[in-house]
Amino acid sequence: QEITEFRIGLLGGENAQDRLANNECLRTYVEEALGVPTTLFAPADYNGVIQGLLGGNLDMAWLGASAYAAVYLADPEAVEPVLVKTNLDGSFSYFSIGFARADSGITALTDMQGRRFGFGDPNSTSGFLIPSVEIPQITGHTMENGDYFGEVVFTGGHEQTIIAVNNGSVDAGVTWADGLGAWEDGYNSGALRRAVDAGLVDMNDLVEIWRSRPIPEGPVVVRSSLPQDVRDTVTALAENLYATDPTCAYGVAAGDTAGFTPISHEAYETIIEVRRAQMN
Amino acid sequence: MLEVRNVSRVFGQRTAVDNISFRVDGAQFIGIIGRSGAGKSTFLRMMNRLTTATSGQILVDGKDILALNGAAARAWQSQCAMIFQQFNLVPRMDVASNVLHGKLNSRSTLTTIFNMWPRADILQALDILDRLGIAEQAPKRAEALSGGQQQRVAIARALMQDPKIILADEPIASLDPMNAQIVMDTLKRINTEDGRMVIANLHTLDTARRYCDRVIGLRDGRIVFDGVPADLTTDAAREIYGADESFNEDATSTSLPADKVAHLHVLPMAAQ
Amino acid sequence: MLEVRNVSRVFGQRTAVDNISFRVDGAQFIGIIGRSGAGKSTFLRMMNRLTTATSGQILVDGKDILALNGAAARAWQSQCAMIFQQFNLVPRMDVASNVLHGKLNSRSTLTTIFNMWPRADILQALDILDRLGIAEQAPKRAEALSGGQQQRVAIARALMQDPKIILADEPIASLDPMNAQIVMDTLKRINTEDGRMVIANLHTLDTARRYCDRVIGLRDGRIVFDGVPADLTTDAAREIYGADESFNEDATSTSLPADKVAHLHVLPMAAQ
Amino acid sequence: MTFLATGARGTADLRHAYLAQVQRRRLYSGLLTILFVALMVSGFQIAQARNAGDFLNGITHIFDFPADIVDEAIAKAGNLPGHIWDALPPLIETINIAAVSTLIGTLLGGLLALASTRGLAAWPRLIVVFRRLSDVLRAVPEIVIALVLIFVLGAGPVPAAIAIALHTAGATGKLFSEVNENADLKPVEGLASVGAGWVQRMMLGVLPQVAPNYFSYALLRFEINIRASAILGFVGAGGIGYELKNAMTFGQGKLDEAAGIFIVLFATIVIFDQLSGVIRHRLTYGDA
Amino acid sequence: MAATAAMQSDLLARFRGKRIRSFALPALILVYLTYVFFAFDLPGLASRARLDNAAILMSDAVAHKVHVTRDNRSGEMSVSIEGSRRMTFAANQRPDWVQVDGDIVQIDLPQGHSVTYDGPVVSYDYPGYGVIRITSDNGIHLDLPTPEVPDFINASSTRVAITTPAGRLSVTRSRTETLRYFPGWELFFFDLASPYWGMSWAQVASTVLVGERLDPAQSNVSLMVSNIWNNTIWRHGDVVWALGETILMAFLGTFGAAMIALPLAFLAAGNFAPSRAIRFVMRRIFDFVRGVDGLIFTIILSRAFGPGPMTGALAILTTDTGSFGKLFSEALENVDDKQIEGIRSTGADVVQRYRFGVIPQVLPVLLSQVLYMFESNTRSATIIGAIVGGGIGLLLTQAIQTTADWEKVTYYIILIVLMVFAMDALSGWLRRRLIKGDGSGR
Ligand SMILES: Nc1ncnc2c1ncn2[C@@H]1O[C@H](COP(=O)(O)OP(=O)(O)OP(=O)(O)O)[C@@H](O)[C@H]1O
Ligand SMILES: Nc1ncnc2c1ncn2[C@@H]1O[C@H](COP(=O)(O)OP(=O)(O)OP(=O)(O)O)[C@@H](O)[C@H]1O
Ligand SMILES: [Mg+2]
Ligand SMILES: [Mg+2]
Repeated sequence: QEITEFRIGLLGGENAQDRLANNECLRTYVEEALGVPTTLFAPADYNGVIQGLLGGNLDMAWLGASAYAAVYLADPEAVEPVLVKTNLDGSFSYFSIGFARADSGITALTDMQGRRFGFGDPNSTSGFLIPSVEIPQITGHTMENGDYFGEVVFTGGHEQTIIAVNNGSVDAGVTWADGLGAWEDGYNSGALRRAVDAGLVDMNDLVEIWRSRPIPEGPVVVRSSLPQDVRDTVTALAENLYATDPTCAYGVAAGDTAGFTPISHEAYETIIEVRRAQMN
Repeated sequence: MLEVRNVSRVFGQRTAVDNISFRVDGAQFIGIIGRSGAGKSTFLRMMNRLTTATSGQILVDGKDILALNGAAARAWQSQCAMIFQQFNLVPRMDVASNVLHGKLNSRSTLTTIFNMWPRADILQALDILDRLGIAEQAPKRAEALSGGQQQRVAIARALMQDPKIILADEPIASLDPMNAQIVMDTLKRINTEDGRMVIANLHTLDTARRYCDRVIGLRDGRIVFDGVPADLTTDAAREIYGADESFNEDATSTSLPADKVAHLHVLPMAAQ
Repeated sequence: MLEVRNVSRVFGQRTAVDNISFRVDGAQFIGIIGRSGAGKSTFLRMMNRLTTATSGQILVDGKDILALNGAAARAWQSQCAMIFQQFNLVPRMDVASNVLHGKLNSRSTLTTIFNMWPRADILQALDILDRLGIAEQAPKRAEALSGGQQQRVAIARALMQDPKIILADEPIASLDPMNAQIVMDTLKRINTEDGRMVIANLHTLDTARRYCDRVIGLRDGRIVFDGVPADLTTDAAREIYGADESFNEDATSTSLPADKVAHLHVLPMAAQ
Repeated sequence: MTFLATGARGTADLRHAYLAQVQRRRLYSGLLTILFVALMVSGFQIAQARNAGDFLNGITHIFDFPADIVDEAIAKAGNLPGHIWDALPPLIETINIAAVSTLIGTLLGGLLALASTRGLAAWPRLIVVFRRLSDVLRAVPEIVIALVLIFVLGAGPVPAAIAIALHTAGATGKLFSEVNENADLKPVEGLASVGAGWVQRMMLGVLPQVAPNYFSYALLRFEINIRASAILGFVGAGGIGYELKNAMTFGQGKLDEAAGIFIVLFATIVIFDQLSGVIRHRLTYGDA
Repeated sequence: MAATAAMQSDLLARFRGKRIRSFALPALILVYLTYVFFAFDLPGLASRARLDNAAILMSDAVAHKVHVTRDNRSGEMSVSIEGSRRMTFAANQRPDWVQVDGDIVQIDLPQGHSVTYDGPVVSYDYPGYGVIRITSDNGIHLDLPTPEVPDFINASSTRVAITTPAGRLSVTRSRTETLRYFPGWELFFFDLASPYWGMSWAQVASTVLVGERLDPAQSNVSLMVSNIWNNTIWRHGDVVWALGETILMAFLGTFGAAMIALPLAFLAAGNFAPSRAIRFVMRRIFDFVRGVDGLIFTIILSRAFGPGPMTGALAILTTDTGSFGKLFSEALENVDDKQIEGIRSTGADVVQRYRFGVIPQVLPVLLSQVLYMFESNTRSATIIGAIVGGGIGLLLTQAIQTTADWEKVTYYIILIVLMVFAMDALSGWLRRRLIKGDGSGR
């Protein structure tokens, strides 16, 4: 069995151009290793990558945990998780952070009764899936409009959530952060940090009101129907990337990383169950 | 009362009206005749300020109306009603509204565009229409009327303005002989009964002879004749129309007998 | 040569052509006359197979052309050219291309749809146009031509088909008298010079008298007259047109003298 | 044939000219065809090469996703009425976005058109400026304005309404000025002769003439704008497009919801399409 | 006077009616707008609207900022444009308004402002206000010349931010950062890695024309072109490709749809359809395809074809097949039967009849519809690209949504508007050329 091309899907979070630029080195390595033309695709949202994997039109992608669950639930045979990104401290988890404007007087979820709450993308783990399960456990109510929160909206993405909270379009929202470093910097990495660096928000104006339990980093997946040797080659390549080319690894992992380590489907079973519970 | 002093109008290379001057005292019925392109329309449009003059003065009761601007110019327009060959009514509006337009200048913009006409105005419009014999057309759309009726609506609009002077630019050129006569009779009645000056561009000599107190002949923008209709001999007409010997006054007559129309219509037959 | 046997055509309730039969030998010029709705067009269209007959036979050289189907029917159409009142050209295409359409049946579909006409065909089309006196129009669009020229293009297309029979459905009804004469003369010339049979629906008696060898009169789908033009008396005409005493042949004439047009145009004058 | 001999010589030039013309035309149309085919083929190949999925492979899976939706909608058919009911408030928002933007857009468009029609413009010198302005408003895709405004005003219907209104203003500005150009100026001159001001001339002399056409175009625009506002919902501008996107992107598990929303949206589009079609038909052919 | 009383009262009643009607429409509109005013929560929006965001957007669109950052833990210094790793000045490239002298960093800002990093002490010299001193040893300590904290300072125990017209300074335990603004788009032609960086245009021109080879492998011109094309910041090559992809989607979608719709339209046209049932079915199919928007097709098709321009093209193709089917069948219903009959009477077969009797009549109408649609589809392709992941639309929406790069947003918007203008002009030109000229009736 031969392949004629290799297609890598890139998830959102940065603008398309930067994503392509940051992963260009990976593309070159894969092309060299496999000897077939390799292309990067940067769909607009999580769903673009999910559909690409489900339709067999992407061969490899780095997914969020919830997005992996979506693919798995739709077609368990479609992809297989192979690697996960590890943080500098060796962990491979991050957090969903709930936050509000400091001058709003909101300091905890309990202050949010009757107010507007913002999720990010429906396929985001930290921007929707985990908070949608954990927050009701705290508030004791569902996330339906008017049940506890006055209104619950999807802003479309992490960046939009931060802007919406900062603007006051929503009273509080959730986004992701590694939870390392200091709040005033927007933590070491994550959507808040990027917003701070861009000069969009001043962390003095925001307060953290909630933090989830650790969320496993999403897996790097490869298409199951690829020939075994191809899968092995690209997996090994990604796994060793940090050792061979740290700069490239930084770009691919969108920040400082200790590299990628092997992982298997079992690590995501909880998330899959959580997602299954969200289906109506 | 009206004095025209050295008025000219130049369009690009062409001098449409060339330094004309005349004076009118009292409410006369003035006819202006001349070939197509002689400058008749241009002159009337300058009087009404639809076209700006290049130079000269038109004094009305001692005031130069060509020097007026903005609201003052519009106020002058309301005192000097204009009647057009093509009637220039608003075809989709009813007759009464068209007549009421004569009061546009003296009523505020806001009230007029919301149809807030004073009761007195509406009744006055109806009375004027009645005077011109078309009161029963008041609620109809203007476009539903015959040409002669439309021209009478235009006259009604002019009367609504209560003008000192009525300018009429070939008011009967689009009408059949019967309607032409009704319209000219109406204008004459207004002239004599109300004592309003009428200046009418006319296409045909016999109409001018029949209705006018005084006839001005234009040729290439200049006055080449100015006198009473009785002076309008065939020679004078030749001078005005610049025609050669073959000039035949009948060709411009409006009272065409049937056999003359025939000639005109048979002609195109020969063309392939 | 041509034999029409009991041909009928029924449209719903109405029998447009009612059991007609006649026989033509040799290349005659046949005129068919009759009132509007008499069934003239329907008959010609049946001959050309544009309309299917309800019953009957049309034998041409012994073969029933009404029984033909598919390619055979189309082959018959190409032998029996049709000329229409409204010319039925393709107005956006050039004249020569329109003439070439006469060869559509004998050339392959593929080459024709890409406009790949053989050189010989193009030259022949130009020759035919030349013969009809409009060769210099060849590169122009058909719509740019006058009506008379367009009808000659239609005749050229018919000649391109090299037909045995030319059917002409009121070929001059849309033309002015001068062009009408040119077109009829052309048809007559083709009839006599080339020896092709011409069957023409005609609107006016004088045209039928002048050009036809034989005239067939239809009324309500039936043949009520069949004879030489000389037999076409006023009484016979009354029979064909079903007119009462006031019938005046002139009213259908195409060669209007000037004084008649005049009546028509003077009439509206009286209306107000 | 008997007549072929005639007149062949005198027309030799004509023949050559015509044959040359035929040659030239064949050449041009051949070149044009080749160019077009080449563009299509190479365009397709480029698109194919830059696309993740392959055309031939994809065409066989074209109904996979619709089938998933239908399966899930059927499996949970009981939820459908609920989903449809839930979709009504956002639907009303979408229609409101379309209506407001059509209203404001056509009003602006009307003003732009008046300002850019010769013979009517209050400032004839600025005609070119206003024409260009309509062109620019027309050229900027709604999504651009909507996204920028969402950044400033926050997500919601207002950015969408403003974006669509601006685009509508540009589009109708052009259409309306074409209508204006065909308007009869005689009534306007008639009104000018009685001393009417510019507003009076426009409202009483021009508007009655152009109103039916304006209305017809505005309806067509409304039809288009319903779609546009649904689409802008996809990028966060509220309304039913936003709900549909959320359900669709969540995918399996909420596809029944997507189906319900889709049914509502589709029915709305078709109903307004037909309605405006009927009214426009009546305007153009009805009372003339 | 003489007009009868009946006429008078009738006319007066009419004018009353007209008056009510002329108020009714504006009143209705006003009522509706009031309803929408509250339905869209405009009062709330007014309070939420962040005009300072608009200000950031506007200034960022035409300006860029240079970050002078010190990592307070490692003591590492970096000077970079927009804080980006890819735009970090090498030590020898640093601008002269930043002076690093061991541990002391002196940063000059416009209007006489200046910032000094001196170990844990950071001082901001604000002429007319005084020197603000911030110590970040353990916790942040702020030392002001005035007792009150002025509103250009946003201070807490963990973070201090000073925002002045001259620049911005923020200090946390981990990081000290000064931002200085400059007009213009940074590194638009040459990025920091390019040998042409820092040259004036005159220098670039002279290098290209007479200079020695900067890169022995290629001429200076081709180096310049490739440096611009491969600019790692603006990525002009990618942007040109993206524009091309957008136009390609519109082109393939529009013309593909036209070619598919033409034969189908015959089935839906009353005068050509083989049967009423087929016509009805075709019409409903067209209505359905038209009603489902291109965007929804985009989502459906992205399962089958994955991300990329072909998926977008197919989505456009699908919707437009519906639109064209409807438009074309209407055009076909208006054809003049005389021409077809004329062709038919010569014995032409069905194909020839359509080719010469129908196509020349409808072609100009169809062509002008197709070209018009082509122009409007370049706009749609921008939006569809944003969803399907291709073309300039994706770049634009992502740049807006990640809110980092307003200068790029501006750049893309300008390109999109120019592209639509160009397509508008092209389609107009083609319409005039193909429809008015050319006597062949092709
Ligand atoms: N707006 C204009 N621009 C340029 N030339 C004009 C304009 N209006 C009139 N003219 C020219 O001025 C000359 C006088 O025109 P005018 O309409 O006054 O003649 P007239 O005597 O009313 O003729 P007619 O009997 O045809 O109405 C003509 O040569 C005409 O072409
Ligand atoms: N396609 C059709 N369907 C129904 N009725 C038809 C059709 N074609 C013709 N008829 C009817 O058949 C009758 C004969 O029509 P035909 O056109 O043959 O008359 P005609 O003699 O050519 O008249 P004209 O001088 O008006 O052309 C008329 O009553 C007409 O209404
Ligand atoms: Mg005149
Ligand atoms: Mg007939």
